[in-house]
Amino acid sequence: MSRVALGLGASLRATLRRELQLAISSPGKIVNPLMFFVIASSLFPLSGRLDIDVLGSIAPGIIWVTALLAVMLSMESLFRSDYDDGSLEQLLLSPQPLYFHVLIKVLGHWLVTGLPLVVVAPLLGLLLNLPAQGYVPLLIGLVLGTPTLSLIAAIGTALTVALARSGVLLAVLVLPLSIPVLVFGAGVVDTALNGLPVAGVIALLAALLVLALSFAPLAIVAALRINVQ
Amino acid sequence: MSRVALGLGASLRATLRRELQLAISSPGKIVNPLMFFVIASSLFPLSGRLDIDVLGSIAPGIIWVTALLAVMLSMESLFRSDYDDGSLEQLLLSPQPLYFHVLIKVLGHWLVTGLPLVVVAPLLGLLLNLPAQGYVPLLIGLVLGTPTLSLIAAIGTALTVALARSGVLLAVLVLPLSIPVLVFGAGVVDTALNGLPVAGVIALLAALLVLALSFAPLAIVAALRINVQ
Amino acid sequence: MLSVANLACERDERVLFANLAFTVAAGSLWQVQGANGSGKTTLLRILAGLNGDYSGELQWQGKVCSEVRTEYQQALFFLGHAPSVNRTLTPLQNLRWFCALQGFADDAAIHSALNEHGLRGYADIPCYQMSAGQQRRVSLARLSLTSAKLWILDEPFTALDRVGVAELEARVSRHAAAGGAVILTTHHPLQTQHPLTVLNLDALRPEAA
Amino acid sequence: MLSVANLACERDERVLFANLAFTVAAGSLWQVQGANGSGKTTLLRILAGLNGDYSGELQWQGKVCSEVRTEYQQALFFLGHAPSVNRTLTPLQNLRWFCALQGFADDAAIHSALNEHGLRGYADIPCYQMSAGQQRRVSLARLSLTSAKLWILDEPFTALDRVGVAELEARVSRHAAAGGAVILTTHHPLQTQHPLTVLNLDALRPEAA
Amino acid sequence: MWQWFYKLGSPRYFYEMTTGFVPWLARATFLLLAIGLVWGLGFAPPDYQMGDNYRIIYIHVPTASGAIWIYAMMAVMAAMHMIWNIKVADMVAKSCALIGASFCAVALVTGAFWGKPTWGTYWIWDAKLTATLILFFVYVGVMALRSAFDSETAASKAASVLTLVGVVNLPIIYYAAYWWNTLHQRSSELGVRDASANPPEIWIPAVFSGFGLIGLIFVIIILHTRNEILLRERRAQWVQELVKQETGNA
Ligand code: HEM
Ligand SMILES: Nc1ncnc2c1ncn2[C@@H]1O[C@H](COP(=O)(O)OP(=O)(O)OP(=O)(O)O)[C@@H](O)[C@H]1O
Ligand SMILES: Nc1ncnc2c1ncn2[C@@H]1O[C@H](COP(=O)(O)OP(=O)(O)OP(=O)(O)O)[C@@H](O)[C@H]1O
Ligand SMILES: [Mg+2]
Ligand SMILES: [Mg+2]
Repeated sequence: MSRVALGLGASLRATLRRELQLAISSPGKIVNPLMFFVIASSLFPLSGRLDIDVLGSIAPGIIWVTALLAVMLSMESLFRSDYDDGSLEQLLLSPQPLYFHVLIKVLGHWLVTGLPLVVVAPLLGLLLNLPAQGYVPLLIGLVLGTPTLSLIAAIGTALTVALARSGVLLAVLVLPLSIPVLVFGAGVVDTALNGLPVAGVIALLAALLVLALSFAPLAIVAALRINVQ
Repeated sequence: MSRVALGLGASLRATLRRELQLAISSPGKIVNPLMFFVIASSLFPLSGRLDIDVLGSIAPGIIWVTALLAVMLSMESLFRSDYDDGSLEQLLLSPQPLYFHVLIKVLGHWLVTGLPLVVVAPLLGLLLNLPAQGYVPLLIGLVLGTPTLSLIAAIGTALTVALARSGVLLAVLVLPLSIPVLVFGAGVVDTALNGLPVAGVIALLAALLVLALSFAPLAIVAALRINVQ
Repeated sequence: MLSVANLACERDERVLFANLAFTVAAGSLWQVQGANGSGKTTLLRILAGLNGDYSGELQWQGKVCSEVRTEYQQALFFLGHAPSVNRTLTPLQNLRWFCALQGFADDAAIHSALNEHGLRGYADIPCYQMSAGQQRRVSLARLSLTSAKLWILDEPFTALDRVGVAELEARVSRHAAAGGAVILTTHHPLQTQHPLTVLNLDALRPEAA
Repeated sequence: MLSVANLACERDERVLFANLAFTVAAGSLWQVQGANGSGKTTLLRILAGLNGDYSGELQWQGKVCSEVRTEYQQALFFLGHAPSVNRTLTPLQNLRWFCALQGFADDAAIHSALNEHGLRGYADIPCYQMSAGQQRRVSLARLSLTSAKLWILDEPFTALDRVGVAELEARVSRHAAAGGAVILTTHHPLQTQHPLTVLNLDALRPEAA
Repeated sequence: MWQWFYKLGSPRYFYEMTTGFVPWLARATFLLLAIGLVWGLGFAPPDYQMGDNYRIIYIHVPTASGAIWIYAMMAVMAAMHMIWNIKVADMVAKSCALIGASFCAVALVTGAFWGKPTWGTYWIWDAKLTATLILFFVYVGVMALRSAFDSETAASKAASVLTLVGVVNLPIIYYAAYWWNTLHQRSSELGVRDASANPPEIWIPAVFSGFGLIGLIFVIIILHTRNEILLRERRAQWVQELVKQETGNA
């Protein structure tokens, strides 16, 4: 037989590959969160008379809030189809270490939804008149913050996976938990715009990421087990 | 037999009753959009150090944008479970006039999700430091605007009902089309805050509502037929 | 009642059926047979007017179906793979809505339909608390409520236990005997008193011919 | 292999079964029978470790199941009502992931499993383009790939055509004959050479006793 | 006329008719564009106010107005598809979405690069700019919806419905953008002057590039539609024979 035994690494790669295959099977999976990010951000200037400088000063907030919403909305589908078709049962019943499989699944999802957000963020900076010295802190913040947001959103998704159509419920669970990331993330830019050193805030963001990487998978696995009763 | 023949009105009432039963079966259906509305609005003050007057001036925009998002997210479930379990086939195959049934379904959904938003909006006004003369225009705008938003969102929902988990796609379709409502809706408040007469803008919002009431059900029915292939 | 002329359907690369012509007369009981993927579901959805991807002509009582849509829909009861049962609502609420869509209200009839289908005492229990077979029974209770002449049922026996299967077999026979017409698919051998017309899609397929 | 002692489960107000005790030995083929709603699915999910809402004891090879979870999961193959087939992916992609979760990779085996299950030529077609029965076949192709000893299958015959049913019957018999064990539910009369142990939940139920 | 129109609705006829026609159209387009752009970008005198920057106009203006007209065309095609079920109409609509969105993007990008030297910023929330941005979003929505469906028929019908909904909405969106802007912001600072006030050396190349771009629109749409026809009709006998010929020749 041509059977090749796989170590943990290879088996995680298979999970990652599956996640990416699902993403490229419909280009919308990558493009839509981006478009949401751009469209939702431009709703704010449209909805009121804003002085261009005021707009610039609230730009970090707008970008971070819409990034949070985009991550959360796109995360909604993470476990849903697996739950509906029963694949989640197969995952939970497999003899593999779930912690890593779940982690890799979230990170795979972040690669196709979170990372592109980071890439187009500067464009939004242009649209929203973000001052020049805000771009680098914005990007650093997003790179460190969006994976944390993805992990938090994944907990919410896992908790609500058995519930029919839970977009709003998900938001209600996830948004409060994400507030620290939002505060520090937007805080990095604000601090930089005020000419203060940003290293401290960035360290806080990094700490949140480490925390999420270590504990979120545990919560996710527990939540999935509860739902697959 | 105790069979009672029903006219169109009674049969529409049955559809409305079903929609309301679905809503009260899980209180989350009513409470969650509200919570989202409140939480998402308060993300902005959290995400930056804003001057209190600046906050007051962007308050109408924030409230309207989050109302739009809340309506859209809660609308996601409108046809979804009916599609999944096949009830939508039964609706489409029934000899009833679909235009009215779809309209009543959307309005029933608005009663349990849109109307409560209008009720809590003043609370958000307080949180966001909305000037006193802005409250009445905000409410009038929301009463006229949220049903239009619901109808537009319902078109999006109907178009994407066959697609797995389409939160972000829905947003990409619905948000651009909702921009006029947003502009005029927030415009009512702005106009009032500037001390200008608001009747004209309100008339525009009402006109949009009439337009949506007449055409949206057609688009929704067409979209549902396409998806139930 | 329903007559089909020159019906053809292809999906992607494959012709599922072509030159299909038959007439479903009042009082007849049709079983569409075929291997997995032979196109039974597709055919039934075309007949019900849910799938427009075909060429050929469908006539209801001598008139083209799409032209007498409302009339045809009044005479038609269709049940697909999915049970059309809302899981949050109770059987009673589910069936009330079904009746309203057919233009009448009759709680007594709903209760007796549920009893007939072995769901006595379940009228007010949310459907998500029921087993697969019980949900299917809620779905089938519609057969006792509809006044449609033509029933189109896609694998209605799925998830039913033996008693349920026998009851449903008897029910479709009775409907046909009473002058109605039934078109159904199933993979298990039907046991009915009523004469059965079998339409075998495997035998019809061009490559098989 | 698997032994059950004093198992009881109630849902809401109703006792589904109580004092259930049996041992599934290597080489045996079990069919769980019962009317709709009698608790077959519930029992199977308890045995598979997916449902923790019970009292009683499950032992795998003499050790309590929950204590030797990984080992038990290595020896177990479970297939529920849902086919566990992702509709956007192709059968090949679906099965590759399944194999990876079992800890191996073997495309040749996947292809031959698909061929065995009547899906020759479908390896690279997205599953949403398949009929209900074809999707069920993708799901069942796992039986040829897993090396699990104990198979727990909840209504695996759903949607299969006659040939598919016969093949699956032969497959479970072979597995049992080769020293494996199979527990399954189905409402249709099983035709197997292998001796069949029937567990009838209706007869066990307190109110029926 | 109707006969011809009807025949054009058949993919095969459309394909065969355009086979002879498209190379000539392509050549004419190339010529027009070459004259317009080389003249406009290379030889027309610099503007006395904006210097050489204004040369972006030769791309910006035609793409911006093109994006609007292409939407109109797409809507007509969508209506034809919905009402008469003409498949070619849908294929043309699909091409329209693609190049309409591209034109929109080009107009946005050129406008932004033009904005930097003229206004000192890449973007302001001016009515015209905003409306163009939203038009871009609507295009993207149509394309996203189409690509989200697995089934070709459902995708094309759904995209048609959305396109038609957009037809109702676009004028409203434009109106809203202007209403919102004139109320809240200084009026447009676009340095638009009457074309006739410009010397002919400036506007003649503009006319060339304008017609060139119209030609380009049609060339792209036709080529794209021909591709689509081959793809969707790949099993039809005439396509297979065509393929056999082509591969035989090669
Ligand atoms: C991203 C920024 C920009 C966008 C989205 C944009 C968009 C548009 C649109 C939609 C048109 C209308 C075409 C028509 O009505 O048929 C247009 C025309 C025009 N634009 Fe822009 N534009 C932008 C920046 C600029 C800048 C910076 C200038 C020069 C200062 C400029 C100069 C013109 C001129 C001269 C016309 C043609 C005259 C007219 O139709 O009004 N545009 N642009
Ligand atoms: N989520 C639930 N909550 C409460 N009760 C439930 C739930 N799911 C099922 N039940 C009840 O448990 C009982 C057993 O259900 P189960 O699904 O195990 O039956 P089953 O034997 O598999 O039936 P079927 O042949 O219809 O598949 C049923 O009577 C049902 O009403
Ligand atoms: N969405 C789709 N797109 C393309 N092809 C499809 C689609 N759905 C089904 N098919 C193909 O159409 C054929 C017929 O499918 P259909 O569901 O009608 O089969 P069936 O006879 O009902 O089979 P089963 O017994 O498995 O239910 C199958 O070969 C399948 O591959
Ligand atoms: Mg079928
Ligand atoms: Mg069961």
